[in-house]
Amino acid sequence: MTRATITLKKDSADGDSARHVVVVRELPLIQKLWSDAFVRKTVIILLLALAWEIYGRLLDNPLLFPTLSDTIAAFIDRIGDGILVDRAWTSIKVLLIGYALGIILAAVITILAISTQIGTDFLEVMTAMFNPLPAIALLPLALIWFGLGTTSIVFVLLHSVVWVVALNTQSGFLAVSHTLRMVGRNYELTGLRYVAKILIPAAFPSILTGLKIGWAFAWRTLIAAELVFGVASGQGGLGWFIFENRNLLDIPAVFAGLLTVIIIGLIVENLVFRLIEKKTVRRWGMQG
Amino acid sequence: MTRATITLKKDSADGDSARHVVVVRELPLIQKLWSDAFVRKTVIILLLALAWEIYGRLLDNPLLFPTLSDTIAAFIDRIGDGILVDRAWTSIKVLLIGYALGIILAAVITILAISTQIGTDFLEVMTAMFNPLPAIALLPLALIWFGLGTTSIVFVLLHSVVWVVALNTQSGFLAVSHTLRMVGRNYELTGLRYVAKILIPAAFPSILTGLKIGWAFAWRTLIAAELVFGVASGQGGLGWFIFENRNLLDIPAVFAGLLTVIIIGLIVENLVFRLIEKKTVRRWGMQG
Amino acid sequence: QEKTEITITKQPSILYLPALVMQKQGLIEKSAAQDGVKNLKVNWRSFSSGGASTDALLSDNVEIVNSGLGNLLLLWDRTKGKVKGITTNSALPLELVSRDPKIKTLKDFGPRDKIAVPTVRVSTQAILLQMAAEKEFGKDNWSKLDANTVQLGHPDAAAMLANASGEISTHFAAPPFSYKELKTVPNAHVLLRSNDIIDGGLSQSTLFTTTKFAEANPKIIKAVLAASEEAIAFIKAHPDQAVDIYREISGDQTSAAELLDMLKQPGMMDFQMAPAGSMKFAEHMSKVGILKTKPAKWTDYFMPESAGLNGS
Amino acid sequence: MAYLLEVDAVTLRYKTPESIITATNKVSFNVNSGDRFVLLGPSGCGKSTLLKAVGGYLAPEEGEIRIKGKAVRKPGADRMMVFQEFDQLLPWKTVLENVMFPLLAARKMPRKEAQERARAYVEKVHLGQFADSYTHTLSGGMKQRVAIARGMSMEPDILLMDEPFAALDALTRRQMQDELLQLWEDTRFTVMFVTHSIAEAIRIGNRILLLSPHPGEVKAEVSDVESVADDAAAAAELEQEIHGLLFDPQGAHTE
Amino acid sequence: MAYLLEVDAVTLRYKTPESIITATNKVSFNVNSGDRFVLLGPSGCGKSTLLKAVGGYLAPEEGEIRIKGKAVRKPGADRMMVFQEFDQLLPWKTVLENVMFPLLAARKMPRKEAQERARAYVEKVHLGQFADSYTHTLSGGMKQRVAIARGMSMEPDILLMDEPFAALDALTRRQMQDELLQLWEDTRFTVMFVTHSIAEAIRIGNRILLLSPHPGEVKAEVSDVESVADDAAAAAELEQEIHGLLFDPQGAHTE
Ligand SMILES: Nc1ncnc2c1ncn2[C@@H]1O[C@H](COP(=O)(O)OP(=O)(O)OP(=O)(O)O)[C@@H](O)[C@H]1O
Ligand SMILES: Nc1ncnc2c1ncn2[C@@H]1O[C@H](COP(=O)(O)OP(=O)(O)OP(=O)(O)O)[C@@H](O)[C@H]1O
Ligand SMILES: [Mg+2]
Ligand SMILES: [Mg+2]
Repeated sequence: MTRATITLKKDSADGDSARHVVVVRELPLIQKLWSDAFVRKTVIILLLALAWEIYGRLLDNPLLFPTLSDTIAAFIDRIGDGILVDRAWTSIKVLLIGYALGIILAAVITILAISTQIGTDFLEVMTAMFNPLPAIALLPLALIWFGLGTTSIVFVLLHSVVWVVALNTQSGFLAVSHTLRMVGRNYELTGLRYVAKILIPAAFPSILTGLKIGWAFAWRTLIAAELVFGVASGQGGLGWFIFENRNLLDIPAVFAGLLTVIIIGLIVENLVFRLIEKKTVRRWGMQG
Repeated sequence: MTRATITLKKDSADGDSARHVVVVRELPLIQKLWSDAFVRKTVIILLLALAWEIYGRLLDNPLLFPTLSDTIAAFIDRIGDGILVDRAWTSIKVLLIGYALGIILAAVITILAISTQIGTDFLEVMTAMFNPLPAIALLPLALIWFGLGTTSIVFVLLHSVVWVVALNTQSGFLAVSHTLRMVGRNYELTGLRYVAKILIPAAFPSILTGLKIGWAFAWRTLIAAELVFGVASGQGGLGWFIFENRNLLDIPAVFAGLLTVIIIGLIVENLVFRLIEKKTVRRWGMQG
Repeated sequence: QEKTEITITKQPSILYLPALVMQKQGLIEKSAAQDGVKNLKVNWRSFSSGGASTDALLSDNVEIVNSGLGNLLLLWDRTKGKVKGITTNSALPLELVSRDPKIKTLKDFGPRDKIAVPTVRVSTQAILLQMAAEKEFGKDNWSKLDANTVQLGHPDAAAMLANASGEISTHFAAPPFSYKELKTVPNAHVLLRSNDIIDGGLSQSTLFTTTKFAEANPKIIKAVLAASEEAIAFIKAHPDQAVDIYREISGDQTSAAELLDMLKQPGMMDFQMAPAGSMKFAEHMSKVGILKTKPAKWTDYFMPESAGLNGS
Repeated sequence: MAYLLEVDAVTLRYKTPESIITATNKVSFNVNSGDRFVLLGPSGCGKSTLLKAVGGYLAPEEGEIRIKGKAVRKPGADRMMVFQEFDQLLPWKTVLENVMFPLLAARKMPRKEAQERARAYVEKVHLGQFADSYTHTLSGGMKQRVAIARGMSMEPDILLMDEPFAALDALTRRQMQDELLQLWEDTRFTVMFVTHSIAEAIRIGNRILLLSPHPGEVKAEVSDVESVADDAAAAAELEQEIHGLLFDPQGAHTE
Repeated sequence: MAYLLEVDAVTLRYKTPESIITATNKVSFNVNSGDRFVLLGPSGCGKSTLLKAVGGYLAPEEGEIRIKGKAVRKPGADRMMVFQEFDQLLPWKTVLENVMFPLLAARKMPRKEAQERARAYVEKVHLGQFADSYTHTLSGGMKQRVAIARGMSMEPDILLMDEPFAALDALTRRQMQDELLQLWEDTRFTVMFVTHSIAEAIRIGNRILLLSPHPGEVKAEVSDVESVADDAAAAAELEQEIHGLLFDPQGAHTE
């Protein structure tokens, strides 16, 4: 017999009507809550808070490490009299300027690096040389060039943002697939348009990581820099607030300042970066 | 006519002999030199050095910003009496310990983050909270737990390395293509073997960037931390060397210390990281 | 043509109380106006450390620095006399506080007993300790206790001292830390005060500037001198009001009563313009090599305008 | 039930932030041990998705997939997968190392033995010359051949192949098909195979499952395909018939 | 000298740290304006490389490639390329946006017009339903169809297509071929086309270049292919003949 058997299947002929029946398996409430990242994170934060409180109490050394409750009391107190909000706002303003400029500068450097050979070498030499340098190395130059004002702090912030963002961006650019590069060049995209329309979106996960790290290091640097550049009467930022209260041995206030940094960090991570991630790399399927 | 024309081509029948004639176009010497990254980088470094010297002379404020020649004189001087080498070695030892531990911790955290949902949340919460915190915030805990000395510095170093490396590694892991993940799981690789054999090599460009940034920040932090944690006299590292000479207003020595940091940075970048890159991502075609 | 706007650095501590009074009451502006410099604007800028103030002076960002005496000496030496003092305005005692009952004199320090100083080797406290060691153990043994010193900022040192199991049992403290430690830490006792090491005490808060600025702005220098005098007089006459000014500007939440009590401690009202103990201090600094040139007399590193002070 | 693989009214869906996409709808079929089972259907009808579900990468929304009676929960080395994508090779390994990799990782054979076997399979796909090249220096078709060698060298119980020969020229394709059939003769494994070419389906398969367009549903099943293997005319006829079933509107029963 | 494209004794080599790989050796051919020129040859013989060199992505080691008499130096929108790889779509754009992208970027037409045109071509490749999907949610064949739509919608002077239909099922493939021919009827652009299927080459091309295996050399050229287009028997015969030329040892002249 040289005849194959063909069997027609009719059993799913009920067609469209059946197609859209989605069986949603109801999860128990706890599991449902747990599957929400927000809830899980809140639980983690609460556990950390609890650990702080307990450790603080056990340690019983309020001059070194206050309990969370003391810290929160100081926090509420300082929020109440407006000082903490004021200081945080002063810091955030400077931070945003430095961060923005850092990103712009990083963009310029990276674009040079990606488009010319000498630019690549320049970026590599500069990051290798300057990235490990502590801010202290820049202070004299900052003082000479920009004096004691915000500009100097911005300059130092630049230093902490620019190399990180540039390195991550460059490594992202380098990892863009050959095919996508060829596609971009096929459409005669060159220079900035090529970078903006092909490289940046294709390297977006790396860039985002660079931005996150740059943000964190901008904070660290800002708080350290505020000490060096001092303040004119009553206008310091969070760094100065922390320093001042340390000097006054008002340790709960010091930790209230640090708590403010933590809270801002959580807000920025979970609102800003998370949102960007959701709208971009997640949506584009570029992140598992 | 329903006949297509077929023309056989014989003109390349000289075959193998011709195949391997490679016409190497000789470049003029200058261009040949210029095409060597090492030469180009040396030129960049020399230009930067020249700029330093000229600016230093113009500025004529040796207590703030010495000339390169003064700095080099101090450098040679301090190399000669062995102090600088000693201090650099002390720093490097601590640095390597902190860096290595930071990487290990980052690995552990990232592996947890990649393998469990709660781990991911934990990493995200922790980086958002702790990464922006200045080292000053860790100081009390370091003092309590480890007292004054190397251990505390290592602890602070950890803090500056771990989040950076973890963030870059995680973003690298997340960007590993679905297909490669499926391949790995097909071979029943799980847990650590999966991470080691699939995720790490596939995410290597990102990891390398993380390691580079982590290295740079470890230096920055080390130098700052040595100031804070001080030393029992006479045994400090480079940070201490810089701080001490700053206190003594011996500014050329301060810059000699910074120059040492720069030189180490250049060496590590161009020998260690470059070599790793060449042996891995370049070779594997994972970097343009 | 005198400057119409100057910036003076300050540090947030009770040691610098006269400066706070000058700032609050506009004393420099007032004196300058009397001398014919109308509308002088004085900015006060806080710095976290003497080093930062020094950089600010060197980069022409501030005109006058209010910092420790040691800082002045160092800068005078390194600039080969281009920076000089205007006046000092406090000579409060620094105290070596220990909570270890076994330690009663310098002789009782074993190799494992750590002494916290703000900066090893170069801070006022570290040098005073050397001078004390020289007195105690003989001329060649001035560095005997250096090995015991560890570097720790005052707040951290205070916190460590409060920690009964901590490795730091002794702190060379400045007010108000010494006062607080003595009040709160069990067994805390004073081993040594700066006045024991240098008879007549040692000046702390010192105002200094570049000779270039001083030559161009003699009236401002005079105004600073006059304002210092007035501020010190005010503090002595109205300690309660001075304390209020301190609390307001520094933000210190310590009660006024407690601060007043602190000022009642021995030596705590030694606000004075005459440099005290500076030559002894300078001699030691040059002996151990921190200063490269040795001043012959205290007026070497103070402005001619200040020569009339009864310094030492 | 002696079925090796049972696919039982399986519905597969993808959830994206924008919508839910049904890839296959209530698909059922059974595969016997030793079958060469071909999935045939238009582009986008869910063949790859179905293969991935059998591979254990995707959980059915409804229905169940069982192997030897046990529900499939996760991927395993008993089901070697050759993916459709070109990026399934490990770029940090050479051609030979890529083929050796699963032998070492999942079959845990000694290095020497793995190397020998890998080399034999690399030769089979005509890439002996490129054994030590990194994969980014290969052409598209060469990459797919490495993946084929990797899958076959494991000599698994079930081989799942997703359009493995699509990037190959006619001759190479023919040779690879022969290699596959030869291997099957030798070891009698079970193979599930996705292809777009009806001729290839007839050449390779003993059973063919025809799927309807998006979302994929079973349209018909052809069995005893090997009976036409040696008869070119019968094969051509079957090809026509299948073509009609798949693509002629009246042949489709759901539209 | 009215040739649109001249490929003149072109040798293409890849340099890797380990070795130098010759992809094609002294390949010469000419393409007239309006030609449908097909490259046919075994896997790894350098077809993609040749296409990339014409696209301007790769400089010849020897010889020269000229378009309208001018040497090719860099890529350009006059030569639209459809790549072999699945990752040629921009993942951050939807299907429609992907097709619109070159229209906006290189042809600089108004947004509205680009959108209309893009939608028409998306419909042509049967992806209207998925116009607003991101590309990672598409099957392999669907991705390739988007790339085809993108290339065709540009209606370029020269269309370079690297195995565009390899991932498509028989029917879809046929439909896409028809679309391509229809477009060619309408606009008479020039197309250079890589395929593995001899039948497809005969169906699509008017001229076929046969390449020998690695490193690729010109083995023969077939012209007037369209003369067999309407004659199934003649086409089958030609297919046989080409098959023989390409794959039978005695047909190859270098081995
Ligand atoms: N990751 C994904 N997310 C969302 N939808 C997807 C995903 N992968 C595939 N789909 C959808 O599922 C359907 C089936 O896709 P699948 O890849 O299984 O098709 P296929 O039969 O293999 O097609 P082809 O022959 O073109 O490869 C398609 O409509 C596709 O859009
Ligand atoms: N990036 C590269 N680096 C080094 N060698 C390469 C590279 N790309 C291709 N090759 C080599 O060049 C030769 C020709 O490759 P090419 O991709 O042009 O082949 P092809 O004819 O398109 O094959 P296929 O039909 O399999 O796609 C192959 O031997 C391949 O190994
Ligand atoms: Mg598929
Ligand atoms: Mg190809």
